[in-house]
Amino acid sequence: MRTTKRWIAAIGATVLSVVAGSAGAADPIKIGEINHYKRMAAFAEPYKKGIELALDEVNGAGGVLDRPLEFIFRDDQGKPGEAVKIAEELMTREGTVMLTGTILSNIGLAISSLAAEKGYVYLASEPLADSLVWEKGNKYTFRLRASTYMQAAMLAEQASKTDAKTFATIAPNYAYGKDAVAAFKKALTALKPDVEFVTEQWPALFKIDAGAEVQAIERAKPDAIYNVTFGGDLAKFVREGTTRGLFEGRDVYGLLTGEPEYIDPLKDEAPEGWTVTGYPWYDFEDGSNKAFVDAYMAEYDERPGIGSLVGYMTVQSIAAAIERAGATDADSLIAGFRGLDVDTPVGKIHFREQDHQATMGAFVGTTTVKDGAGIMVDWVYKDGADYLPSDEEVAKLRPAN
Amino acid sequence: MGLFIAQLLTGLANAAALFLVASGLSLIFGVTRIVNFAHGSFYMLGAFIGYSLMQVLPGAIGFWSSILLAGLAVGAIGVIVELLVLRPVYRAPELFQLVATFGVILVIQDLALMIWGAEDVLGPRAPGLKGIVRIMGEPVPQFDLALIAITPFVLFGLWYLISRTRVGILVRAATQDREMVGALGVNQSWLFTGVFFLGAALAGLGGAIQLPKGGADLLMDFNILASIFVVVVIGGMGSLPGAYIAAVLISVLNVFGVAYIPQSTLVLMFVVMAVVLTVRPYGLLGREEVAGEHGQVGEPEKPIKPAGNLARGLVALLLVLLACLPFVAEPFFTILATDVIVFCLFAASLHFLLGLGGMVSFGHAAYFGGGAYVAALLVNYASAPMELAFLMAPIGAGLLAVIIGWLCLRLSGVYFAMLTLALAQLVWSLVFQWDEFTGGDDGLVDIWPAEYLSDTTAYFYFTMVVGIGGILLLRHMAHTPFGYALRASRDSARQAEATGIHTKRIQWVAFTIAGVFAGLAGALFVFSKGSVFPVELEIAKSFDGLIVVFLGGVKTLSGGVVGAASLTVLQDFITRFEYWRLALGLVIIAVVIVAPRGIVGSIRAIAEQRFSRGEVER
Amino acid sequence: MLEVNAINSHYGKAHILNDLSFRVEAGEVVSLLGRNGAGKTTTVKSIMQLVKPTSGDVLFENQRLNRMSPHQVAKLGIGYVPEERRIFTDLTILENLEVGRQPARDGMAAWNKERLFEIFPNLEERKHNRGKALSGGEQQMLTIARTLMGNPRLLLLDEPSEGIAPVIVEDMAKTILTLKKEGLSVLLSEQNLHFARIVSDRAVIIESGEKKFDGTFEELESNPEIRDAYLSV
Amino acid sequence: MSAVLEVRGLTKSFGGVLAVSNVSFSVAKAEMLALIGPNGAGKTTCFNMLMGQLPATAGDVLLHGEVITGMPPRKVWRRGIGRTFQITATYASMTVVENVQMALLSHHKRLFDVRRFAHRAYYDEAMQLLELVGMQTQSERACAVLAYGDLKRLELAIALAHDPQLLLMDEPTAGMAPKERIGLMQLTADIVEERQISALFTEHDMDVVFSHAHRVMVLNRGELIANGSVEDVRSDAQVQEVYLGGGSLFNEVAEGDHA
Repeated sequence: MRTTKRWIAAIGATVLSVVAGSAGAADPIKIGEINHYKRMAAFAEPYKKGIELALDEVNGAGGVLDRPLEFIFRDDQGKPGEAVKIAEELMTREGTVMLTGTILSNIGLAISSLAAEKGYVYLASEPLADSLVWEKGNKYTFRLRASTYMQAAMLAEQASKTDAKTFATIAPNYAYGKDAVAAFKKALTALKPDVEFVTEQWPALFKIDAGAEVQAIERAKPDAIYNVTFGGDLAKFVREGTTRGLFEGRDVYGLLTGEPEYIDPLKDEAPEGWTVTGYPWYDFEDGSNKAFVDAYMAEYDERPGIGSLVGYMTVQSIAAAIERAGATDADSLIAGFRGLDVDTPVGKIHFREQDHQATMGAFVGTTTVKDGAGIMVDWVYKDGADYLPSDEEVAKLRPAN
Repeated sequence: MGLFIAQLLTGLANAAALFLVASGLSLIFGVTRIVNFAHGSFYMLGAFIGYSLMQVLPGAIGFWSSILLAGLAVGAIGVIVELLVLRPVYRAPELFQLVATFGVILVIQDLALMIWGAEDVLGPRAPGLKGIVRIMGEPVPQFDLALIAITPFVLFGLWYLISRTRVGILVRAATQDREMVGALGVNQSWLFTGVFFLGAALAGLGGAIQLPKGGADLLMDFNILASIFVVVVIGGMGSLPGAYIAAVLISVLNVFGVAYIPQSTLVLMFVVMAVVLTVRPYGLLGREEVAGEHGQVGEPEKPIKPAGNLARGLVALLLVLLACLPFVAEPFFTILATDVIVFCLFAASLHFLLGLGGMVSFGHAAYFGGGAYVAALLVNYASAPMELAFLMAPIGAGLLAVIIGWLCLRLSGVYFAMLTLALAQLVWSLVFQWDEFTGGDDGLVDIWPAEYLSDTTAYFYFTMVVGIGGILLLRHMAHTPFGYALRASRDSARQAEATGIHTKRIQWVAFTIAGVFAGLAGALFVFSKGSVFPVELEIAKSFDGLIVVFLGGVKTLSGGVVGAASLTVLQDFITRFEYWRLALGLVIIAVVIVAPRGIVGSIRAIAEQRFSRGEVER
Repeated sequence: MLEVNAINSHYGKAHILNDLSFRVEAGEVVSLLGRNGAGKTTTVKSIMQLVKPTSGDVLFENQRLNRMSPHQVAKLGIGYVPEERRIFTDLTILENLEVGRQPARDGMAAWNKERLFEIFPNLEERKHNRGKALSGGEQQMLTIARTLMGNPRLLLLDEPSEGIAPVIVEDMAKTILTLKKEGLSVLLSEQNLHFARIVSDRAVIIESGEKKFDGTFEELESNPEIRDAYLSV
Repeated sequence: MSAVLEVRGLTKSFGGVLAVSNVSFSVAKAEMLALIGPNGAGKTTCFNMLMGQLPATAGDVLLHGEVITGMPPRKVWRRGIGRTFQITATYASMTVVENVQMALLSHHKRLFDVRRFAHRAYYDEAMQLLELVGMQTQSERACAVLAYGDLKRLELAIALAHDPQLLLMDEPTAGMAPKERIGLMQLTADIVEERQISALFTEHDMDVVFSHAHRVMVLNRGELIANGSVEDVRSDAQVQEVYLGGGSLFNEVAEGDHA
């Protein structure tokens, strides 16, 4: 049988080819960073640049624990199974002390589960799934970014202030979309019990049939619309909706719609008057936000995305946690993260002990078009700490460790 | 009433791009018999090129000529692909070319990323057609009406070309017997190239013409793939009017689906396809496939014999060496080896179906993922112990295969393949969207093995025993009466039926066995990763399986395993580079061209030439 | 007109033709005889370049055909009528003929549908029917007519009488004789000795890919050893 | 002599066109019956209906008095009919002997066996059958590389594997050299005689038909136009007109040839 023979030979060849790749100079502290650099390049690239910017600053200031901080970037092809394999490789072969990364929630969840099983510390930087720190939360996993629930609750708060009674929702038909709608409904109903959801639209992710969706929403004649679509789906929805007059005289709430990654491609067709979460990088006048944007633009000569900010804050959080832990073993790192306060461009954030969620907030504002591009005006930064459920609720949601 | 008409018009407008792209795929398949996986990439290129052209060409004239030029440009790219990649492998076994087209997908993905960058682009709106028309009070975009008007002209033009012109007659003749067309003095290579040009151009046109309704992004190649396959199959492979009817049917039903059962998106299309194929197995306007009528069945497999003592000894020795791996290599290699074995078992189960059974399943991931999900669901909901969940996974996958096999086996050839794809997609979309039960895209996590297997090395040995045991069992089966009956049913169903062999039952059982072993691989997978997600049921996963089986050599016993091991190891290595998709795509294309019989098949051919003896594979 | 010079052909690993040489002169009808598996079809396909000879030359009007593709061979004026008929069953008779159409050649009256229908009146009656509706004999006629549309100077007929009713075989013989009168050269691969003798001037007998006899039928008659060894009745 | 096979009013229409029209005949024990007629007359369609490969539009087929119409081919086979095909059908990826072993495995109902190796099963029996048709020296060759005539002989061996009562042979000698034709038909005749089984065959070579058939039937445009002894059929005016032809071109040569 030739099968097995070849197979061994192939393995052997890789062994040889990769054995020659260890040993370093100043003994850096290595962090494993896993992301979908190809599959979601538009989001992962600004994120990576944010990380590199922060790394330069951290290492320029002498590193952490007097050692340089180093990130090892790996592409998981957007496959959770692959991400798990890479995570193992990073931890066992590359000598990384912890893991971070991912945009897609499902991969974040896969790594989180691995982290708990193997005792690796994982900082989920960008994935939004609520379950990451609640239903599926575990001792080893922390999350930086404001979750779906938090951002939806911010929009629900805005929506409750109007006299709109009937709502339509449109969200991609998968876990994130459903979470986002459920969170919005829950938060809004709590604030304003007499609202009615007259239709829920669930286009398939990245396969939206925008004309039909717009017709279906129009048919329900809602006072307001809650949008969770993003990317190409958002573009098509906005264009069809605008053409067919769907948004005329209606309040629209858009989750993540104001983030540069999503709104920039729309150019002058960006929706106007929507209440959205996003990142108004163009509008900071001073302070730490402005400093970050300036530094980023000086370094890369392009605008930062929300991913850039998250990447930057990821490094800040990790550096702070290691410094606070004083060591790089898992237990010390967990102690370092729990209750950690970090100074970031958006202000001080706090890694909660009860659910390992950071209190990074979000910018909420109104969209408009200026100079051929969609921007947010009248925005405010809402602190994430104000939009998290009570401790008792969290305790109920989160399994005991 | 007004709304009803408006919805109908929306459906008709949506059908336009779908029809253009699908008709190109249908045309290419009809003449060249190539299942062009890269067709979605042509569509994507059409959108990007159209977008770039519209940036420089002003006004209405510029807009429309950009669409036409995008079509021509993509047609030219199609010609390049045909000349460089496909022409060298036309003589390879049937369906082998799809591996090459898969390589093309990867290459185009990275090239598009290099040229147009990562950010989505929004297509410009059609000059002069930005507004709406009120039809019975309902707003209908002008551009929708333009699309509705244009499509029938394209359809008529294509129909005229195919049924009334000499070129069309030649194309249809070549669809049936291209060698004969060549022997009658027609340069069939150029006919193929021409058809590829036309097919790719239609895809490019489809990509460009939808720009005013959307834009261009790097995911649109895979996103349209399932839909156009569905359209082509529902319409009947090779039938242009069929593709039009199917595109309209799918699009219109989708519009009403959105309006009345909003949760149905994704699933609806596959349900329609399953229903149509159950009633009309060859699509609405397709005609029955007659096996071997295209004069390119490829040379038959070599007779097989069980391994001799020497070979068995070698295998045993290698297994011992493999068992030493945890002692000599870094822990990561144990993990990689576990992955390799799991994928090899998956590939071996597909090869059992595809190689021995001659049944090309485009949806084999359904059983791999199905098995993984059965185990994960049991652990998640019933807190089943790992042993029980592990046992139930192959059984569950087998049951799924029993059902899908029963539905699909009424068809054969490419229609069989397409129906397996559709039903696998149906399973995928159910898992993806029924998140209350399956966790949807967020998957099921924390599915870890029992305490005594939680160590990486322990799990590696477990995988070795179960995985390699499974592979050897499948291999053993090839040499038993059942394996022979399966090959007999593949080689000549006529003779088999006339000598008392219930071929469909044999194939059904084989389909189930393949499902069981894929499910077993899925079970090994889920406990090694601790989680399972719908991606394990996706088209891409099924394609991975097909690629390795063809790459390894479909007409050799060990092809599946060798292909799987090579690709897994290669991928692990190559994905460390930035433009790994480009590199991997080029490697795949190179292997396809250099080794058209697959890795094992080509090595064997070389060995045979050197030693020039032995009709028997050991 | 046609010169086959010491060609060797392989089919897969099997060595089918072994240093085979023979000629067909202008205006001549030559029968290639031999039992099944002797290499007749491979010879025809090797001339047509559907099978590539591994060595040796095939010359047509002093042009080397080796390395040409089949469509180039056809363009030079060799018409191929395959053994399994291989008509396009989904196309009508008229469309089948259209596939075969090639420009006229110098010095020969070009074939067109009207002329062909004179020779094959059955086909005209059913010209709008699809190929699959035809009987075996009609299909065979259509294959020949389709090839004639290419205005060949040399016709390669591979076992035209195979599986055809005797009454149709008679028609076929008449047709070939008519074509001969038109100035066509014909190479006929046959098993039906009766048929071959009526239509052809000369016989080439092959066995295991080697030539065993080349001469007139009278010579063959006077050489009973050869006849009995390779063809015997 | 009781009929082995009885066919009553067998009819097949394809979309309204009658391919086989009200055909009735019977096959006696140990009889060699030829079915001749022009291509497209319905011979193969007839065979396909007898064996169950095609459903009949009307009519019945009885084997030993039992109605077998509507049964799938594999069941017809189990009841004792073996067939060979006009276009040969063998298992190209197997060796010659394995082709016969396959039929034997089916006969002994061991198809779903996954315990033992197949290449040893019923080997001797298979070799005996190959010897019977003169193929024993080629037993280990891959079927794909066989010459056409050898494939025909192999098909015969396969068809004999389950000791059939009736052999259906669709153009058994097509593609064979004259000498081989005679040999194969003589072999068939011997088997028919020795095993006391029946054979129904179609054939275009009139030499073969006239020298081996006990009885001849002529099918034309789906209808049976003659059924009788070789001499009767040969001299039948209608048969001459639609099938055998006037022989104006051939006869003199053919006669001379036989002389």
